[in-house]
Amino acid sequence: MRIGNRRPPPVPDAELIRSLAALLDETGLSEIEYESGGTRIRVAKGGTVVAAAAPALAPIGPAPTPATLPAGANGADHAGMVTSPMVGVVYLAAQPGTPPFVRIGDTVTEGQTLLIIEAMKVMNQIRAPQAGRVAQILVADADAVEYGAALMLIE
Amino acid sequence: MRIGNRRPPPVPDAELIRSLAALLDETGLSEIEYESGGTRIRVAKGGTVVAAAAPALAPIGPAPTPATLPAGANGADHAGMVTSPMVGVVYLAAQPGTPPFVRIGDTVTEGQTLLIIEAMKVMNQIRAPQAGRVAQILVADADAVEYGAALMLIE
Amino acid sequence: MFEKILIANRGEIALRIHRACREMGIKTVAVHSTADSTAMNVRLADESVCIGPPPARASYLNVASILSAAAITGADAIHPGLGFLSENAEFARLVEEHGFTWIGPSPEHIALMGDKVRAKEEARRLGIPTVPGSPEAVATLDAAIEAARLVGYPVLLKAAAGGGGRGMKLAHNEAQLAEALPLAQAEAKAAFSDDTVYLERYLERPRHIEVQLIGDGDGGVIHLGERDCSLQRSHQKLLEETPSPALTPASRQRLQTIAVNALKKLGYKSTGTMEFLYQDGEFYFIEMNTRLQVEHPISEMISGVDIVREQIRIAAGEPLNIAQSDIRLSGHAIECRINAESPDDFRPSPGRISEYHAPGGLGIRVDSAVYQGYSVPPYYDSLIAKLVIYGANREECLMRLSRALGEYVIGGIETTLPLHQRLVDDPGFRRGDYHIHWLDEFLARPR
Amino acid sequence: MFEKILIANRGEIALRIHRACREMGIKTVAVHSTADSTAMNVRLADESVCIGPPPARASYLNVASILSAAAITGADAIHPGLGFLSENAEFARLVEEHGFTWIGPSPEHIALMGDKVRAKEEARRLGIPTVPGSPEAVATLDAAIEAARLVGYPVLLKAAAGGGGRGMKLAHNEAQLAEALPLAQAEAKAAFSDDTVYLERYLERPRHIEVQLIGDGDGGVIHLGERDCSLQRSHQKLLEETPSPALTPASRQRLQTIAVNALKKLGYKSTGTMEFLYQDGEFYFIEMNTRLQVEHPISEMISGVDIVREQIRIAAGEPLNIAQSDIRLSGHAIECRINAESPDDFRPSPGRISEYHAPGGLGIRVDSAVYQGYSVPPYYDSLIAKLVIYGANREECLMRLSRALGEYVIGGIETTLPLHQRLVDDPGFRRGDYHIHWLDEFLARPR
Repeated sequence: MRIGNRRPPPVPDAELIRSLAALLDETGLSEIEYESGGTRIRVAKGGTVVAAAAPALAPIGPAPTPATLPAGANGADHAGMVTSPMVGVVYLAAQPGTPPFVRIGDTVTEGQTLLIIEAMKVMNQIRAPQAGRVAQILVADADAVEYGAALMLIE
Repeated sequence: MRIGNRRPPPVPDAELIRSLAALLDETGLSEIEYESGGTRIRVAKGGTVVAAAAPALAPIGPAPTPATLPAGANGADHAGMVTSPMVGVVYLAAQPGTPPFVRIGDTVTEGQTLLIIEAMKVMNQIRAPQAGRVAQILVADADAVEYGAALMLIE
Repeated sequence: MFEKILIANRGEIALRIHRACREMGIKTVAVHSTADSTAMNVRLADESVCIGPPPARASYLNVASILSAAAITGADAIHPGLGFLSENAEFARLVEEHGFTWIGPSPEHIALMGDKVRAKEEARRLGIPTVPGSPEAVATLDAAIEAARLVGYPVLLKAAAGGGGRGMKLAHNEAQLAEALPLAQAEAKAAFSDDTVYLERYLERPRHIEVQLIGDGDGGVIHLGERDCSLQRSHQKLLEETPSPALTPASRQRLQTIAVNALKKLGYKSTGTMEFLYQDGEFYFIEMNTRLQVEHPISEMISGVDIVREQIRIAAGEPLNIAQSDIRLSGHAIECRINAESPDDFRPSPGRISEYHAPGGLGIRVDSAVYQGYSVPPYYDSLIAKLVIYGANREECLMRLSRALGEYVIGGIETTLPLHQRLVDDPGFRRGDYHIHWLDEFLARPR
Repeated sequence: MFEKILIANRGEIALRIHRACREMGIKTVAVHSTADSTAMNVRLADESVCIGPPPARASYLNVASILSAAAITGADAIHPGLGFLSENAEFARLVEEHGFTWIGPSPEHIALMGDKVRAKEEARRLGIPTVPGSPEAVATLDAAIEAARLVGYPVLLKAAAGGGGRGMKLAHNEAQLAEALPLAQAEAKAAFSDDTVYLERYLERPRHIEVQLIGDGDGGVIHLGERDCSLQRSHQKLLEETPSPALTPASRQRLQTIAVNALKKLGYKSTGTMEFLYQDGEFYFIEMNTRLQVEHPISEMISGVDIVREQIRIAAGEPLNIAQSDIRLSGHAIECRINAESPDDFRPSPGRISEYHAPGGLGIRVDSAVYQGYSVPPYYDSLIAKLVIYGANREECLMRLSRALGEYVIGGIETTLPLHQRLVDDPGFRRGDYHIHWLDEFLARPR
């Protein structure tokens, strides 16, 4: 997602992907595979891109095109990742000023409300798909999210 | 050279190159390198081609485009290959009906006339660059030739 | 004028609309399914929002996601493009309810023309000729014979409850009608447990002729001439041209007058198209499309009017700033639909485009969102490019089309390019001598 | 009409001519150097002949090889394109001597206009205004002052034997003239061992305005309006537009009348262009180009006339079949020259094009012979594409140009695309307020 006034959700690998793309041009290689920690990124030129779409953006270079990642690419495939089932606005607490539904480190039970996504004035509760510990919260209160956006990681 | 009514000079590797190109598509490979005897051909997809231009023709597919080889590619680089320094019409004998300047197997001395190329009504004598044996004659009497076309092989 | 428009569509038409916005200084929001994340219209848009998974019902038909996307991006207006939600009156109503401007005609007009039976009644009310038929059901042979006499042979018996061809019977004369009636009634009874049938004139070799119209809802109505869309494969348009090689100046004049007057009476506000069957010098209304159409570019080529720009201007409340008298229809234009499908059996051919090179030069327009390295997803319509050719006259246009097809390179997938090449080489097509069944016959011919 | 034309050129202009031939049903022969074996115009041509090694003098300027190629392929006519041999009167003569038709004006007209001094004399004879100057040399200060009074300040002193700026001195008034004369004479003496100098009016902020003309040598002459080519970097045109934002209807009318009357008197038979400097409402003849020009497409866009087609028709002996009254100049067109060079220091940037995607849609024309994977050879002109934009008016044209530049992708080499984007964003350019020195000043500006 690229939207104007609001900040898009964090995309940890975007910069790395861009550097690899640049490296690809520089070296004239047709493909670079890069693995480090949990991440594995393969960039290929003029062709299909496995892990992310960013390098493929190059062909549409001249137009101002901030990276658009396919929903799900920003870690959403990770087991235990809770992703957004809709487009809307995230609320981490029931009311402004009230404590958030969950904090990092909390243990949650399956079905427990993690956050709310407002879409068309409807407040949709997003529930934990399984019991576990809240390892990461990837959105901030009032963030706009698109379909498939990574919300929280439950371990 | 592609010309309508007359036959273009023989291009020994064109077929091989086409087969390799086809094989490339079939196998989905990005590159094939092939070496046999004196020839080395590398075909690569959507990219640069070392030994010949034929596969690179693919991108302009729909238009009727018989192979056009860069002059010199059809074996002209071969040591001892005599190539045409101009565009014109080849004559293998001084006069119709008279014996040809040389025949396959003849030994020739440096500077000996091998054939004549007519350009703009001027008869240009093409001479042997070195002494040797006429191994191949790659053009027929009255053939049209372009710049760089392979004429004869002197060994 | 709008500051930001959300384009609720995909592919070449989304890009077409994006381009019009850019040229008007309007920002664009692209919405897309996960399958279209790297699409060109998404990359070129100022903002983009993923609205769902590949299946259209979960993304491009997902009203809640689209409206939410408009809300979070702060769009002023929503352009539905064509297909998907473009003729969904309920969606148009929701868009307005949520405070966005709908770039299209009123929900009432969409609903009216969306109901094919009401649309025909309205057409008659507006003085538009329709296919003549029996006013009501024909229960007896005498009634059928009498109705057929008035309508004129050949006639087609149709089940009133019907559709899908069941209960349909063709009769060229009284004898055949006598045979056909009981059969039609029996089939209707079996299929719909209702044996009511009616009859209408059957057109054997009609052309499909449509008129491009623009109304500002304020009395301003212009037409941009007709389009001949008779070249159809099982009701799918493949190639369109304007002007029609079949119309005489007089019949053209008559058609334009009928359509413009009707649109004025209707108080229609947006772009729209009235479709007619044309045979033996007569026009018969089929339906009206209350949206932009795939083949709109050929009308732009001969009129010089940017249809999408006018559509946006009118939605923003501006009146038409072109009078019919300002419009000079000149030259000839043809559109070839390049589909990602086999040119022989029309099997879809999605996949990666390994080579792409579009033709260029004088008189060539290509509307396409594909590029070399792009993968055509299997989930949507197979149209990937529109090759639009302009020439000073039909012959020049055909010569240019032929050379452009020869330059067009789309590798890695199958497309309809070879079929278009066969068409442009066909003497029948070159004569302009075809009708809505012609292409199916052409394809059935042994090669 | 011709059956087969040999196109003695390369790159986009060779492809432009090939396309015109194809659309007229004429077969084409491409001639090429070994560096251009895989060029698009070579691939698309019906026949091709390699005429020499990369250096132009050995291939594209190789008269013997080109004429032999025409002979062995049995071509009827030779089209020289532009540059290379296109303004070589001797070549034109040889072409005719060898029994081929020369697609261009008579060798006499080429020779006449090729000699810049004779051309100016001829222009005066034809009643075309030229830059006012002293009839003969000014030996004394009195003579110089007298001449300057008649010509009007500022004046430029020039060495009669001269050229290359040596012996040139600018004077804005009598005092400066008194200083400048001896200096100019001394410099002239030193540089050309001849101190003869003359003076002419110096134009400080002129625009370069040219008129596109077509004559059939038989009394038929039409113009397709003017082109404003003032945006030049060290005398190299970079962007051209038509109509000129600077001309009033009256001055435009006057220019057209001058040019058309002159061409009629000349009995000129082919396409040609008269170039003028324009300042303070006055036109001054510079030269006439007796060939097709790079920027001809913008005139085609506003006139609807296919200039290359007309050029070929006329060479085949057909009269003009368009009268001036048939031509309606409407809308606005701009051409951007996309060169394979650095947009900053203009260093040539040959090499492999790793990505290529041309913009499309309404009002976009791209004339280019490059494609993804093509390698731009280092031996020739750096022009690789012409982006030609049409709009109903200048503002629409500029908006469309901006969006098209944003879509254009040429990867792997440097091009002038970014410079064009800067230009289209510049307020001065958008106002149309520029002259022949403007671009050099623009480029010198700190960013």
